[in-house]
Amino acid sequence: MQVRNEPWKPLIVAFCCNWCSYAGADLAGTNRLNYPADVKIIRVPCSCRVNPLFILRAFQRGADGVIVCGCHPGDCHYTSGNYYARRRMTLLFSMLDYLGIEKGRTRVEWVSAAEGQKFAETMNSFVETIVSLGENKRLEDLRCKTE
Amino acid sequence: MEQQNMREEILFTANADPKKCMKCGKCSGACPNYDKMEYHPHQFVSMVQEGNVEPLLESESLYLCLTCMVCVERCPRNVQPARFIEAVRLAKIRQQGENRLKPQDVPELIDEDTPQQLLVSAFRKYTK
Amino acid sequence: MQRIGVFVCWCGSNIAGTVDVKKVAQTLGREPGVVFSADYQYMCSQSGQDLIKDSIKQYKLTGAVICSCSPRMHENTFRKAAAAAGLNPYMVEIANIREQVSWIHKDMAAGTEKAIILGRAAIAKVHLNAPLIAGESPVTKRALVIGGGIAGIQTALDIADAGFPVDIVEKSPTIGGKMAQLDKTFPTLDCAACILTPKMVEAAQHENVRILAYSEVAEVKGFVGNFTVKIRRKARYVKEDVCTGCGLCTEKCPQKKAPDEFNLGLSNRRAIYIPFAQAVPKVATIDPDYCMMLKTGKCGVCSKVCGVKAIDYTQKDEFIEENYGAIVAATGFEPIGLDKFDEFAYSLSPDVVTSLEYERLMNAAGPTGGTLLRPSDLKHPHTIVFVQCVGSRCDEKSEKGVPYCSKVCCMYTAKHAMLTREKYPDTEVYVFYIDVRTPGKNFDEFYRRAVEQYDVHYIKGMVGKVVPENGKLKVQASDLLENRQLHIDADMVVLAAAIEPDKSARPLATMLTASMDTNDFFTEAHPKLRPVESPTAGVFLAGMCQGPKDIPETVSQASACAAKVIGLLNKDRLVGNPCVAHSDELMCNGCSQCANVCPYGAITYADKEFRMPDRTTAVRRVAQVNPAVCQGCGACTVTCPSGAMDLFGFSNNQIMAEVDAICK
Amino acid sequence: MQDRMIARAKELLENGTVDRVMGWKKGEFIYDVTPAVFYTADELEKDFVMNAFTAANVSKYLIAETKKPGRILAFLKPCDSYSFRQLMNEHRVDRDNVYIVGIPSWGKADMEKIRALGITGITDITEKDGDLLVTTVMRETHAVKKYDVYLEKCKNCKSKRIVVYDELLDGENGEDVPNNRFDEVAKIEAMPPDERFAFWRGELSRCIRCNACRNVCPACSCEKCVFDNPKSGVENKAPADDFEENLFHIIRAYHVAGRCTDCGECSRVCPQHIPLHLLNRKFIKDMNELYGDYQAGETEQVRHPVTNYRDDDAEPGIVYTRGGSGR
Repeated sequence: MQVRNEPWKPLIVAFCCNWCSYAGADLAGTNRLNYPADVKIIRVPCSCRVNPLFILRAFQRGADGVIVCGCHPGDCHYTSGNYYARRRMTLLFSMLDYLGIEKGRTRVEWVSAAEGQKFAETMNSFVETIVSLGENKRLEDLRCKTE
Repeated sequence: MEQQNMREEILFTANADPKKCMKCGKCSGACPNYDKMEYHPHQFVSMVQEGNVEPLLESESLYLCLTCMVCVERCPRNVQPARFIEAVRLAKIRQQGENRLKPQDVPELIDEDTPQQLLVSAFRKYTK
Repeated sequence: MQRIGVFVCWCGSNIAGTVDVKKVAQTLGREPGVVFSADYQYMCSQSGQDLIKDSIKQYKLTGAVICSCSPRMHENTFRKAAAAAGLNPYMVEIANIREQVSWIHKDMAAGTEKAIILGRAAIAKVHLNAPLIAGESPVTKRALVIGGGIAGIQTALDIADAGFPVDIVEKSPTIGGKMAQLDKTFPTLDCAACILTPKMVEAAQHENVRILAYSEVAEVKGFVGNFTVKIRRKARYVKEDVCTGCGLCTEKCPQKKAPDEFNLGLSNRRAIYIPFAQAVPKVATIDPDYCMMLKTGKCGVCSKVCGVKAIDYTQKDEFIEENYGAIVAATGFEPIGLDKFDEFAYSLSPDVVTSLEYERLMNAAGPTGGTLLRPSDLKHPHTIVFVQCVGSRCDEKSEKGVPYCSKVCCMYTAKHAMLTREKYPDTEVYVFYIDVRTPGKNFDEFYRRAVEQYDVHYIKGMVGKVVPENGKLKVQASDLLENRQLHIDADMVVLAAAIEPDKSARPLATMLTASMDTNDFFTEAHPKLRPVESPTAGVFLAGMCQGPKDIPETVSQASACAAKVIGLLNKDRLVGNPCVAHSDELMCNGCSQCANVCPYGAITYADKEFRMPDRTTAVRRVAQVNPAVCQGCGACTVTCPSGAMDLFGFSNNQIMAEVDAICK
Repeated sequence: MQDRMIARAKELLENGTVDRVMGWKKGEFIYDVTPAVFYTADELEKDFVMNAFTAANVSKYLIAETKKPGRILAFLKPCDSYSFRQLMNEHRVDRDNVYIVGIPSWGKADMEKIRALGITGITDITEKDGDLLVTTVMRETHAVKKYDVYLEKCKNCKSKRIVVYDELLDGENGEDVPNNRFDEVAKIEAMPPDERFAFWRGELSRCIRCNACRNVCPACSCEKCVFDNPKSGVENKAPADDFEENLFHIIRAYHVAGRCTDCGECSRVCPQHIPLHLLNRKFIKDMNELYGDYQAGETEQVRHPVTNYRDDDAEPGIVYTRGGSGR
């Protein structure tokens, strides 16, 4: 693990589907709704494009929280993508919980293109959760050769 | 008991959802004992939903329901009005807190035309 | 190694106000692979685009990163600019530093830092970008309309008028559908035949329309622009091109006991028949279930009387195969069966009829010649009870009816009530309703006229039971507003039976890989914005098969549907979205999981021969994506355990590189 | 049973139904058994074995075998048959190229557990009245309770039913078995998060990334594993950091979710005795609870819970809110 000189700041990766949530994030910007700069958005075509690998990779590379945003169930641009995402993420989150990783480091939120306010609020509350959880060490420490 | 609590109890006993009702009145349209009743099947559903159960508890309509289940059978929304009537009836009986029919009183009440089934349902209805 | 140019936009003060654009440009300029970086006031302006174009040429850029507003805003602008300078448009990535940075973060240092990180992520992605060329496929300029009701006819006519050939496949012997059976149409009360039959004739005579009546779709292959459809032409036992429709055979046929479908079994027809006088095509059809010649080999009267020798008892079903660019589903509806509603005595008394049967009883060409007579004793009914919502709006778990509102019943019941009162003022008409739903132009006014002008008794309540007794129908119902139970001795009871999608729709949807809801209505691509398209590209929807609707709505939807079809057929080639899935055949297991999740049916499987490490060959099943059908959602990529399935433009390693760049 | 199997295999070779046989081959010791293909009656007579240690699931080998010319005879135990059916559903095996003889399985023994009882030098194991009689080189006979020496996968056997076969060696099929296979998962779920974390840390830290779990798993039969694929972005033949193994085990469990028949081979072969089946069973338990009971390989159903959905599925947040102590 690298030595940090600066005080810890959370690093949050947000996967946003192109059609609803990314547009919702844009709307938050257009309405000048503030949320912390710790949130970095990655655009994906649909929430069903988010591979559990991406989420684990983010944690592996030092992310403290990962949030997946998609269209509301029933509103998916591709009709069923978010339904698949919902099952996949439910199972993945349950597994992470089972391994003893803190609840709340991962989240799924449905944000429509009209919900700029909800996007900003979601990010604010998510950052708050991550700050209260502190640095993400558990996933990295899960397999520790020294023990 | 307060009306609200009574409503909750009735809803619990009925184990049916009055909100599913679309107020079509088919239950009352089908009811064979409609004219005898002060409150009709659809009113039981609606009044329980609204929490207005006091008049129902005091009404003779409770005992005029034949439990023929035609309202349950006909209801397009599967609201099962008879369950509400039965639940109000049970609430009333519980409120009374005593049995209304004692076995020793029965021989006096029956004549030779009384069907056995009536005795069974009378016990079901009037005893605890 | 890519040669990447970074272009940082100020967006006036929109970005430059809270992001140090110079610092962003300088820092990103030092990233590996970046050979040029610049900042500019308005990158989307003409001079900004020129800067991009010139730099691409001057520095021989192989990729570009634009740090600017949302890609939803100007991605296309910058891609076009890149293409104009000879760079593949898909080598351009946008870092959104306006909506996601400058507009939400007030702190200059934090904003600048985030802008740099987002820029790095975009650079990391461009390093893995590959030029993409959108696939093209030709378009067969011919449309297939499945269903020859008013929806199908209108769609076909509109497409044909635009100059494209159209085939209408209709399963019954004539086109016209349910509308042909109607008497009058609300709210204007013009006669259905008067407005429909000219359209049927127009379809028959239109040079671009071919009517394949008495036919069914047997198989559908292909994809948008390139469907191949196998159509079963059922044996009529009459040569369609020879028969003149003179009708002599239908008069001479000795078998008079076949139920007349057009009159819903209220009258009988012969074994050889023409459904109704205005049928299109006006050709006789032999009903093999009733024809003595076909059943026993003894008769042959029709063949003897036919002047043009059109009868052919040896005819067999034939299959034709045709190519189409677009397919329209217009399979329509049917009323639900009422066998589960014993309380209304539908199966006990002939005087309890459905609304569609009532239409026939009112119709001048119907079984009673237009005089309203009740079926049991052919006497004039004096009291008629209409019951609405029979089977509509039922509980979702109900096995009797359907959960939705059938939408048309309120209006046609008002129509029936009104017409009955107008023709026979001595008739008492009761309508039992739960709610009267009349949204639509001049609809509520129409209903009010029934109540106010024609004195129809509208009673809020529902009929509980109907008992036939001594030639009367004893109707017991509730009147909720007066809080009483009504007992009416009626002569007829008319049931507004719920409508449901035609039974042929479900197998058709399977053939088309079009999706359906739990009620067997076709689902639209988007419930608000793409209401006449199926999620399956190239498949369009018109009329009741998509949901309950009346004639004006059906016709509007049909024309909208035709517009979409014309738009598709007008193209010579379909240019696809190049950001589609593709499968690496060397890694594919052929396990079908990707096809299971694909909402578009874009994935098929082929057996391919592979060389094995031991130099033998083995045949393996591998997935193949049809780029013309794939919409690029990526559901398959995550389902694929081996990672054989990947998405152009959003590949596994591209997204992973973005994650890495952000989390560095 | 071994003799009957050899006899039947010879008949089927003889009459041309098959041209080779998938089975288990004797090793140096009785517990040293490997899956193998036999081509002749002589080979069968000499090496074919069926005993308390023929636990290996042979269905995975049939992926490659059924692609070869000719027809192969496969003896499938109930748990093997579930895996085979799942592979059929995924079009990985060619059903026509394999003749399946279903064989009953009364459970397989774990050598380590027998050793732990202080018994060494085993020469034979027979079954008697529900117990096992273990004979050693010292000509001693030890009676041990079956349950004490069962492999984990047999201890929590879900079914003695063979779900796909051409014939049954015994002529009759077994039935599903009531089991407590999710108890251990529930026990871990009920731990406080810190304890759960400590448990898994202890287990996963032992991983030496030998890939035995991956190589034996019938569901892990990708043409090329995502972890070997340079294009996937997670290729790691040589792990860069400790996290890689966590990633590997989570993703491996995720990739087989909905397809894992719970055959238990992963835990059986793990040289470090990591209870990997508890990861797979966690997914199975979650899917059963959230999306309805589902057993991979049981039927011809090709859409499993992860490739399916309902409009009213639970939201992912349920993971953090649903009941259970320690949550």
